[in-house]
Amino acid sequence: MEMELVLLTQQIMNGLVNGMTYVLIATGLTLVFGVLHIINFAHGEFYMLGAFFTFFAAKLLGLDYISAGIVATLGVAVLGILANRFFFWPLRKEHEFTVLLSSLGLALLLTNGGELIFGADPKYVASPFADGIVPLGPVIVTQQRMLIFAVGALVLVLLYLFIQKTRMGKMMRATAQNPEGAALTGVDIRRVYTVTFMVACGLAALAGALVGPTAMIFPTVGTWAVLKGFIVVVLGGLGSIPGALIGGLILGVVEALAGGYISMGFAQAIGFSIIIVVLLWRPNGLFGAARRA
Amino acid sequence: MMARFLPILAVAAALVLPLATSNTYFHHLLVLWMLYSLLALSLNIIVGYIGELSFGHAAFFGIGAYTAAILGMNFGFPGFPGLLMAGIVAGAFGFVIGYVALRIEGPQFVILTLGFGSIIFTTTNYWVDLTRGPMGISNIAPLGVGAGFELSSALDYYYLSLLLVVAFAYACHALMLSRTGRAFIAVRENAQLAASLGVDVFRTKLLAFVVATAVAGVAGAIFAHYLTVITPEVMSLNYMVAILIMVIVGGRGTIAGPILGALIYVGLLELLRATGALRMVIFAALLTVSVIFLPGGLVSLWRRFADRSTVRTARQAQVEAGE
Amino acid sequence: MRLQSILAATTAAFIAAGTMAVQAQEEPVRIAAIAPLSGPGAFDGQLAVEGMEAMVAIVNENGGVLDGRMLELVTYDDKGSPEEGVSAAKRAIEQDDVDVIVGGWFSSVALTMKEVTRDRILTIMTTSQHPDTTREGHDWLFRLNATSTMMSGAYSQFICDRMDLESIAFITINDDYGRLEVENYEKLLSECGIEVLGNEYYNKDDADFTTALTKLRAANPDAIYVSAINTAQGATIYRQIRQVGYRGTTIASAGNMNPKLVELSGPALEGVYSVSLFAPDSQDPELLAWVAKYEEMFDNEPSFIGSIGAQSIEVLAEAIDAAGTVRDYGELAETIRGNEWDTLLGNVTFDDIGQAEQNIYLIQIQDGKIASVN
Amino acid sequence: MTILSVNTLTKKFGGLTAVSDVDFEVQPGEILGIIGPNGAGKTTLFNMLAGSMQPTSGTVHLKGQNITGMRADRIARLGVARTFQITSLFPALSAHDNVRAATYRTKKTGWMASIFRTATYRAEEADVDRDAMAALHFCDLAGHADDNAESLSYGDQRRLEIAIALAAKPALLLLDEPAAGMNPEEGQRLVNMIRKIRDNGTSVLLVEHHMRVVMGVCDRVVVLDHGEKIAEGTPAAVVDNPDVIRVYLGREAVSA
Repeated sequence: MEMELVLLTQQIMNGLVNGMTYVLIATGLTLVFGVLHIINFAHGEFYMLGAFFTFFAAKLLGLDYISAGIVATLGVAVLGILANRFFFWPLRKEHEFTVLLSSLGLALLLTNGGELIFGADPKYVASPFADGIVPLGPVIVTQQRMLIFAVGALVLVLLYLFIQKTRMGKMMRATAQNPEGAALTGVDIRRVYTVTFMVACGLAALAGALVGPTAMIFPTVGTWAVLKGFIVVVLGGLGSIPGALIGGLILGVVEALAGGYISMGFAQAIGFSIIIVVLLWRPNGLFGAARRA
Repeated sequence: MMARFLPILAVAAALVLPLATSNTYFHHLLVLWMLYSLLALSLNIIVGYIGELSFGHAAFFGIGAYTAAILGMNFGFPGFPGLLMAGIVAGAFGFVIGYVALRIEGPQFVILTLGFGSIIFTTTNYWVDLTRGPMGISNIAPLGVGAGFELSSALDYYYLSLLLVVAFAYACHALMLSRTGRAFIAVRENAQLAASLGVDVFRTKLLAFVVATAVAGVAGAIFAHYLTVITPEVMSLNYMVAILIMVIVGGRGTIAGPILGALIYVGLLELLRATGALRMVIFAALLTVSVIFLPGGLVSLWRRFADRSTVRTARQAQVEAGE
Repeated sequence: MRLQSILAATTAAFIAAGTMAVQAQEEPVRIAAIAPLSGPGAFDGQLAVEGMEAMVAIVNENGGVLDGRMLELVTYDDKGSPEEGVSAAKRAIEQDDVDVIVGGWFSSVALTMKEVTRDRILTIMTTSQHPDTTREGHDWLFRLNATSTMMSGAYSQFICDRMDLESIAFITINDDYGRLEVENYEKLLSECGIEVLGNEYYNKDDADFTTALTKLRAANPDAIYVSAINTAQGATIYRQIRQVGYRGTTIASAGNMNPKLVELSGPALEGVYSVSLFAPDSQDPELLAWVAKYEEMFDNEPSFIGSIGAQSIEVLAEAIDAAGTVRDYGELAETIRGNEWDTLLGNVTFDDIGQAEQNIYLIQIQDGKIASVN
Repeated sequence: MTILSVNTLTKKFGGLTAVSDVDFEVQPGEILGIIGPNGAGKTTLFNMLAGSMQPTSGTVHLKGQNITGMRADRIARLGVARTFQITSLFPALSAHDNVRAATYRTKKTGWMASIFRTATYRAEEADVDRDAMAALHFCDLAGHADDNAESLSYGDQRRLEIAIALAAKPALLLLDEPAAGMNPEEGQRLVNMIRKIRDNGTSVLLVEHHMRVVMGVCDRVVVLDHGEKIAEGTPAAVVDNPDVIRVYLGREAVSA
């Protein structure tokens, strides 16, 4: 009985930590959707780039893990600006399917370009925290996963303050509610686009830098990331940052329990079943507002 | 005037096209083109006509393929009734999934269909007793036509799938000229207004979804008989994305668009084989460029051209009238 | 502007491809290499093709085959998918008219591809371990790797005799190969008194295994057997086994050890056993020559999968010379079956259904290197 | 026979009562106006009649048939057409196609008939074109038949909405603030049009706070305030009602 309880706690812990990974990936995705109403299928590729940039910053520049992660995050944030300039800003008046396909094209381009440039061989982002184990009573977690959890929580707080307190944050909120109206009241929509993509891509890269050391990285890893991200975003409610937090943690725990008590092979399908049930109950997700007409 | 004869010309060209060469690999590509055309045309009903984005369409293609394969292998079900059953089973799944998912729209609908697709994919992967799991079903018999005659060459499959593409394209054309089709478009353009005119929005969407999934099932069944192998891979995200690319790059909401999109998909990837490692990079670049510069799809090029010529004739008519 | 530059690049690529074709040697023997070159299996496919390239270079430097015909590798991407494998084989045969095919790195691809190539072209399957890859009725089909039944027979013998285990659990890829492995080992290991405490299947796109490993750890087996073909997933599993706090023995599945895996897994693989056809510390002169060539041409380290690719080329080249023909597949197949071939992995013979019989080595990771054990 | 009869219709949102025990009737060939200040419950009432909102209690009968709480499309199929407060069209379609889509209710043939080009299908399609052109003519939009709806001027768009509703050949037409955003000249044009619609045999119910339009065109008026009916009668009678004057005092000159 005691043993069972420890196992349950351990699986819930695993789920929460994995869930925080999902939260980090989903936050940028939900931001881009919430502010700009864009479904960005290339979001996972920025996650992939974050992991690879960390790897190369450590290898080529000789940086330690933390500095490499920071350099990668900033580097990918700049790429986010470019991606917006060439792939999203020009299509701002087009149908949502067109924008979605453009982002799919960008995703394919980055995955296959990544395979060409980085090589197809899997890589490992070395982190001093990767294998260190923190015992929390009978339950154990690696230092790296604790780091993911802590940074994830910090980032969410900072992002919340940024959106609520800064001038740019206010402009983003105004754009989210009504882009035409915001433009009329003097919001520089172009800057909102730029900053939103910069922040979102930076967040994806940060996730890549943090999650990188828990598994191997390869150029197609972004597909996994964007799928998880989407599930979380829809579960929590499109555009809602608290939704991404709760949605990510729920998905993590559900998958962990499904994997721990049913079968890991079904974890993803069970995750999807949860989404279906939630969406049928609340079509706009747990924290979602009604869809703008 | 031209537009009237164009489809007939296109069909005539498609009929003689394989005779240009005896290269069976070319024939193989033609079969893939036609099967993908059928699949893309069916997805177009959902994406182009009722305006929802389904990411689960490949799953119905897979359901059709597995139905035909399993009926053929386990129950000795003959070919053509098997195709019909594949359509019915895929359509039935479409009905159930559509019945649940079509209550929701927009990005949430995308994720719901993605979710259903993923569940079907996982089930296929793990229900080894029925589907043989990840190794798939191989040695599927070629499509029998009865009386011991069966479709054996790529050419046979090309003409069969061409027939279906032409029939379905015509059905789509007729749809757009019918009261039902006007209801589809009304739902896409403004569901609330459509309802106020007496259109049952949910039932209309469901009808579209069931037709689309049933046709995808038939395409899958032919695919299984033709390749003689089917694995859960055809339900993966790669195939979902591929079909979507065909529809949108070709031109959603049109009939020529998805067929053209399938041609581009099959043809371009084949041509790009020469570029080796750059193949997928160039493909992705061309895809993105085409989306950015031709948001309406490739058929919008034709429309641009056609519009210009209409304007010219109108002006000529004016001039003539003036004289 | 952007459109123009992309068009220019495409045109350039086409021209380059055209020129290469013109410059090619007169009537080379063209070997189709059908391998996963994109998607999750891309790295393994790359290692395979590199191994073949290195051996092709060696053969060509020694004057090629049949009095001066060079070998030429034509690569096709099967994306690790059976459907794509069928398309690639069709293209190789019908469009490009290649002389022989080397493929079948994954069992699912091998099992479907062999129906397309049957009675049309001589085909060598490589790393696929599924027993059904070689079956009666395919006269021109050969497979180099040991079947998983052969592998597990040898491996379980060792596990039973030399590793002091009372219980074991499995983490297994959910595909034909993985399912067969579990089936074999559950039977073989139970027979020698090792209790099987559990098995967890994972999917080929999974990236985190902590929940499954936590579950296995809780069952507290003496050893965990990891069945993983894909290098990235393998390395992740080995690391995560340690990260969930499991301190028992790790056993690596047969035939899936490569230097990259060792490098990526770090300390987690130290002391871990596996079995392989490839003993990297072998002093076979042909192996040394190939390793030297490989290291000269490529950045990766020579691997088992590469060596099997090389072996396919070696057997083909020697058999073509011995038979005096490429296109008379009946004759060539007879020759391959009727002789013993001295290759970089040692001597190999083929039985009636084309299954290779060759040495299986027990290997262990020692100080971050793959070493053979006696 | 009474076209529409509304009995003790009530809508509550939580503790708030938006519409409370409202009764009225619409007779054949009548134009009924529903007026009231902002927040009087006009829109809620309208939405309950059109089927886009469920009443809390009370009933609505259309030509004797109970349609209380029925879905919008079913009410529409029984012969009720409506317009929307915020312009609602099929923006990417031509004006002609907008109106053609609206003939849905009165036609029968479907996809199968069009695949086989049956005689019924051909006859009906000819009807569709004729009905659509007639509706466009009626609303002075024949010249814009091939223009995209989104490219029309605001006034043309509002009239296209009415054309769409008319093409459905309704027995009862519900107009939700049809004069919103119109200048006096356009308003007058609208008044004339509504009269013509009534003269062609369609009953009209309109919700409006433009007094000029209401007074100019309505046969009878129902006045709402805080969800309750405070007056009912001819425009002239209602204007003199002291309750109505009190409600409107200081907001808008009733006779303006």
